[in-house]
Amino acid sequence: ADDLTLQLKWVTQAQFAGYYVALENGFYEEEGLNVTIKPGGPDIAPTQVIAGGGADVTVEWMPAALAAREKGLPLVNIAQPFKSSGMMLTCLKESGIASPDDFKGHTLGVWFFGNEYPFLSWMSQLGIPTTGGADGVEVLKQGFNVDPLLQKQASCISTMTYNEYWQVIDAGIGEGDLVTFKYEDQGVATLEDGLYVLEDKLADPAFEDKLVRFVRASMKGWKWAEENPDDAAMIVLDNDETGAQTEAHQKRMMGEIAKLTAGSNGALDEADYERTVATLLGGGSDPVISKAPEGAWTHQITDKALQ
Amino acid sequence: MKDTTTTAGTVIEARGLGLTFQTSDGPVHALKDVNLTVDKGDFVSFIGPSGCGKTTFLRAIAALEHPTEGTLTVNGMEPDAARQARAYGYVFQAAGLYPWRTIAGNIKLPLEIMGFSKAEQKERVEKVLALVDLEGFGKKFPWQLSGGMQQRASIARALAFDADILLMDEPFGALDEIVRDRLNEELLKLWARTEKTIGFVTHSIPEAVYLSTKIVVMSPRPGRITDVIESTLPRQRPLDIRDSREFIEIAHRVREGLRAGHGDEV
Amino acid sequence: MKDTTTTAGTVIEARGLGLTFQTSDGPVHALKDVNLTVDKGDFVSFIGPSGCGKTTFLRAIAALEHPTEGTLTVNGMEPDAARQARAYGYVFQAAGLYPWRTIAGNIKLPLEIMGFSKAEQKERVEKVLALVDLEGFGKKFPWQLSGGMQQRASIARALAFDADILLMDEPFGALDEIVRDRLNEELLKLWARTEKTIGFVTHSIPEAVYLSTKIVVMSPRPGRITDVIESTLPRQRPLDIRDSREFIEIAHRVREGLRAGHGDEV
Amino acid sequence: MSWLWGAILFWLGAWALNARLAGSRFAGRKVVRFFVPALFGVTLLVLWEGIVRGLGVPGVILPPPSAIWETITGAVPVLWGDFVQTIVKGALSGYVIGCGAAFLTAVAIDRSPFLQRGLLPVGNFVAALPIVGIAPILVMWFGFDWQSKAAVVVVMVFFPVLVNTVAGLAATERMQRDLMATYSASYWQTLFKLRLPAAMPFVFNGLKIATTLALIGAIVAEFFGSPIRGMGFRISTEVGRLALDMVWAEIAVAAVAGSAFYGLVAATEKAVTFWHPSQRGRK
Amino acid sequence: MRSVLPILAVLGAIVALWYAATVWLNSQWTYDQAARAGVEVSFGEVVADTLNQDRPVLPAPHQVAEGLWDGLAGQKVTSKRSLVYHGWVTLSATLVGFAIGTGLGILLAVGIVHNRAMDMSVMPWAIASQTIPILAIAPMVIVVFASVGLTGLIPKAIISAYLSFFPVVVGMVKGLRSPDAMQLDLLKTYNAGGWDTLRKLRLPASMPYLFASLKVSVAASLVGAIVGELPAGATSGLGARLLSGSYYGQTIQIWAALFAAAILAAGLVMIIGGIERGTLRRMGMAR
Ligand SMILES: Nc1ncnc2c1ncn2[C@@H]1O[C@H](COP(=O)(O)OP(=O)(O)OP(=O)(O)O)[C@@H](O)[C@H]1O
Ligand SMILES: Nc1ncnc2c1ncn2[C@@H]1O[C@H](COP(=O)(O)OP(=O)(O)OP(=O)(O)O)[C@@H](O)[C@H]1O
Ligand SMILES: Cc1ncc(C[n+]2csc(CCO)c2C)c(N)n1
Ligand SMILES: [Mg+2]
Ligand SMILES: [Mg+2]
Repeated sequence: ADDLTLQLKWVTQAQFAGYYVALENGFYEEEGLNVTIKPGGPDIAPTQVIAGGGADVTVEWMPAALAAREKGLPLVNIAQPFKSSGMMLTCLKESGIASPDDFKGHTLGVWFFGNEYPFLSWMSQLGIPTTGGADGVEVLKQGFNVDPLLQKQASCISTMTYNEYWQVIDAGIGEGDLVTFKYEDQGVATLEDGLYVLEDKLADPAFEDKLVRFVRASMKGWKWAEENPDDAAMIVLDNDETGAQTEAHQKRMMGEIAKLTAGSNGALDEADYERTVATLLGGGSDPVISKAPEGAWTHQITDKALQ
Repeated sequence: MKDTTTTAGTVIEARGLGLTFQTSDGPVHALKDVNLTVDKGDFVSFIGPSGCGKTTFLRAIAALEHPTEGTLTVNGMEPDAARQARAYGYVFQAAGLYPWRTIAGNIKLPLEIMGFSKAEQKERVEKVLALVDLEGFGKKFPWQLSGGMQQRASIARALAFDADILLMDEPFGALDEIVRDRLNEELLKLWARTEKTIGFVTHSIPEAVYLSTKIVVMSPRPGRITDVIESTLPRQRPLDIRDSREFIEIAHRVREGLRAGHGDEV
Repeated sequence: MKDTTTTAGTVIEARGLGLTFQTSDGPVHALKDVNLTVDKGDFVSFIGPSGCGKTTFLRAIAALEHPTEGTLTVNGMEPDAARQARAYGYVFQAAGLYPWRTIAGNIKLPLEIMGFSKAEQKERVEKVLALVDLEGFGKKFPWQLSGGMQQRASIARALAFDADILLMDEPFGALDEIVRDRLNEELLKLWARTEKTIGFVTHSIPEAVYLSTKIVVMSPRPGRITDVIESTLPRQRPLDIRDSREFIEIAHRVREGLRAGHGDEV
Repeated sequence: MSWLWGAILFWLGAWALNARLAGSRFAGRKVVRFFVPALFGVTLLVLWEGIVRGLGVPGVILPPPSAIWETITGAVPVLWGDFVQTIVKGALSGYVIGCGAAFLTAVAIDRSPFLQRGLLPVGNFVAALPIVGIAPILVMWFGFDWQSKAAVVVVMVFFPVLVNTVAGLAATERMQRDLMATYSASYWQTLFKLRLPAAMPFVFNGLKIATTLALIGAIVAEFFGSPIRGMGFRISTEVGRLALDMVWAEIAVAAVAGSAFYGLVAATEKAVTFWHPSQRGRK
Repeated sequence: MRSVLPILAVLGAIVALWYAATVWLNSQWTYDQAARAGVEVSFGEVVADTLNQDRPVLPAPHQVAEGLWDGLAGQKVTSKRSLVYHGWVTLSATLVGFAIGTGLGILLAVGIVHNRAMDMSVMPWAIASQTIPILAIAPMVIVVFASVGLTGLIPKAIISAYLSFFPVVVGMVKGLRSPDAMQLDLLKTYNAGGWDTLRKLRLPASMPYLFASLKVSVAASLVGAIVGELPAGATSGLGARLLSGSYYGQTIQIWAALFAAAILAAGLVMIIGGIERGTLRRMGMAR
């Protein structure tokens, strides 16, 4: 069997259920692949791992991948299992924020480490400076969890529909006490959780073939996960080496993830790509990318895989 | 001997004193059944073979060791209490200067602790430095001085404040004859002037005889007192008293006592 | 005097030797224009007031200090080279035992370094412990010994290996007369038996006269040699030689020399 | 490849020169004392540059020193702002508080045998809490700004200073203590005139180790939540953006600041413990 | 066991303070929740609530103890939820790193004391190396090691060694230089070489310094191992527990892992303290 290493963007959780399902259900094996899945974490930049040769394929968000491409690391999107974005800003109702116009003067929690691009683009489209003061917003680098909101250190924090939002709910704050702004609804959604490889390796037919089989098996995994969310969640749980994940949380997460993967067969939708690029280019004074990238995606793999 | 009754002037009083060190390979009996009375204004010399317990006895008087048997009182109280009353000036067998203080700083140390004024500290330091011939060395650090100079500095340190009881453990061991003679004279003068009680360990028989009103001869392990010789010499002692008949007789008696003690062991 | 030509038997040779310490408050001239020749088998005593440079001179011979002027040769070579040939046994003014080694361990130290066999180490330790009357104290740690016992241990350490040149800095300072006499005799025996060359610092005039073939009298700051007295006493010296006329004469000359030197300073 | 060989040759040459210089009689001179470590450092940089260029290591893995230098000169205001936020506000204040607290605790523990037996083990325990665990908690307690970073630094420097001070306070010789006993010196007098001076060589050990810990603590604590300035923030953000030249620029600033900080403490040590054999022997 | 009583007394005081702090820090949340629900709470209810929250700002001692007990004894030791399992993962990296770091530190210190060139050139850079925030370069280190095929324990141990060698260098340089002039002169008169001087004088004299350093450095090793676990995929080890607990805001899990780590560190420090006492006693230095 051919060896292949996949670097995840984050820790083992239902966000990556498709890959674990493909692994556990033998979909990879059927394709003659021996896949190693490396969990990520707050300290792991998937782009760097792939640059250092630590992985063949990585799960990454498109803004980070395009930024890396501009920095000279030629990443190419070969597949896009996630159709929609799950990112949103979650605010406490009591802070008085009802619409994006109310952000001024508040403190907002944002993930950095390459995840800040969508937020920065959005703010620049809103024309709100992120340098603090009465006319701008104060930005906090948000840590690993939702504490800043619970402790009221921030009026709003970044959350994913499938993860942090539910942690806020679990903490005991009712949905009615919260106001959420989905990036999808604000028209600033960017593509999340695509599969990326290094451009030069695509030219190698053997590697290309491996990727084709990998994407095929992975998408099979995803579709299986969509149909059997609870079983998929349990598979994820079995693969969590930290022993920190809980069943309830993973099952609920799988349910939400299924909504995001629903519209995708794995192939990148060019319109989504263009919208992402446009959002990123509109980054105002300090845009995430300075010009529209070329060759940042390909249907070369999905065309073959999905036949 | 007058060590059976305690007079009002008694300063140090040992009765059946014993001291045993516990070491990993068994107990060491350093002192055994020591009886001694020292009166106010006495100058007592301790003489005896190396390792016989002189230092240990001096340390016990200064409450640095605690007897395991018998009783020991200083000024009628426990040595600990006497120490708290700051009754002692002690010159250790090794100089023991603090390396982070200059010579003057070392001499100042007890003065600071006892709360002398700055001006008086300065004055006293000057005085005792001159007394031990170390003028001009006040600003040096201990390691810049020769062995004998360090020892003199440590004597100066003990003399700088006026303790009622001076305990000196071989203070002049590393000094040449001439400096030694001079310091002997100075010490006698100081003693005559201040009526201090002095306990003095030495290995020099002439020195012991020249200085003391009472010479305690000790024998080794377990350290016992074999002889206590009351000197019949007058309190005023010119250096040439050392050629007197009386002096030579006393010295002879001390030497005999020592030799007898040594006989046990060597 | 024979210090103008170098004979084949010359062991130590100083010519115009000077040594200055640089300290933060100016230079200290410890030795100045020192000329001395010591022949093989000589027993040289150094005597002089405290701080006159005796220790410094001994240290220079052992290549522990480096002269700032003049020349110094040992066995015809630089002191450093002589040290590399392990020519020295040195007894320091303070005992300087390593606190983490027992007495036996301390004495063993040079033997280990010089690569003696285990069996021989043991044997020699026993022998020198007996020589200095410390049988049975091998397993104690230095702080469990009295001052004089520590000093004896450090003498034993220097005697344990057979250095050709023994340098001893006031080795018997803290010992009582009787032990001292005994060790003096032992030292003379050892010297007679082994033809060692010995440099010996002392403050005791009788000791210097009793032991030496050559007595070097020094005067203080800057340390100079004021007199070199060749002893006319025979090599065989019973203790009672100290009452002989010759002995007393030599002692007198030494005392005069010392007094003259002191005159400068005190 | 020629880059690589050039660098290696340079290294060999510099090492030989350094060995010669350090062994020479000029070794004590100020210039040499500065030149030798500097040359060593330059050698490291040349080796680095040579290896990166010679082996074609991608800039997103390890940028060459030349690129880092360019970034530094181009981003001075950003670096300065980060420096003030992290080192001046976070590290220094934490260092002062932490070392002070540890020192006082050591004295308190030493004063009472009861506390010594009770507090020291518990103190060891509390101080052994790993930074990655406490940082998030302290951020939660003290907020996002520099106060929480200072708190992390306090916890980090506490233990080394405590352990060393306790060891130092026990480092007096018997005779030195006996001398104080004969004066019937009070506890405080013995402390100030004997035990603290004698403890200084140990205390400074702790203080020196604490300098570097303070820096690490302040920077790392920013990984767990911070305002959008500070060296730790910049590093963690720029790694994610693959701007490794900026990351290394921050690291360079940290290294220079840390070395200067350490040097300052070492110079103070030299002045305070001039009498200790470890200082006396060396001019 | 004379020390049991004092320790218990101190612990008692800490626990009491801790409970007070728990009520104080967690009450805000209780009041907020009550306000959101629109109910009034009495002080007694507040206390009861603060001591049993799911996501407390500060968990109460009994909650931590429960978490700890569950992690230590409530699981099979091979289970991924067992703190014993994660503790062992971390401990093994710590010990290897500590061994490497201590060895390296002592070697460096010896080099620095014996070789002028090293003294002048290495020390400044050893210092500079410690100012590099390890957490920042740890991921790169892991990536670099992974690319040459080294994964698992060794990269973690190396990061742990990197943090632990420095206290040893600083302490040992001082300790190796602590013999006084006379002690050194004695060996000079024997013409002892550098090796003998090291073995017979410098090393024994440096023991008090060494042990003080070792205690600091073993704690640093543990921190290093934990830090090294984060970018290594944060899959197992106490670091991973801390992180995932932190990610999910499971304060109790964080504290349990934190205490497990601290118990480990305190245990290691105590072991070194025991060795220290034994060694010093053998060397006649114990008081
Ligand atoms: N390391 C040093 N630094 C500065 N001055 C020193 C140093 N060592 C010795 N001296 C000075 O050199 C002079 C000679 O000292 P040395 O130790 O040789 O005297 P000594 O004859 O052995 O005296 P003693 O009989 O008291 O031991 C003294 O004045 C002393 O202060
Ligand atoms: N701390 C100790 N532990 C064990 N034994 C000790 C201790 N201190 C002294 N001794 C032993 O007690 C005995 C008496 O020692 P002490 O120091 O009183 O002798 P000394 O008469 O002063 O001798 P010296 O003239 O040599 O100084 C010695 O045998 C010594 O080994
Ligand atoms: C320090 C830190 N950086 C980034 C993220 C964001 N992030 C990375 S992957 C992912 C998917 C959701 O679980 C999210 C939100 C975070 N949470 N913490
Ligand atoms: Mg004694
Ligand atoms: Mg001398």
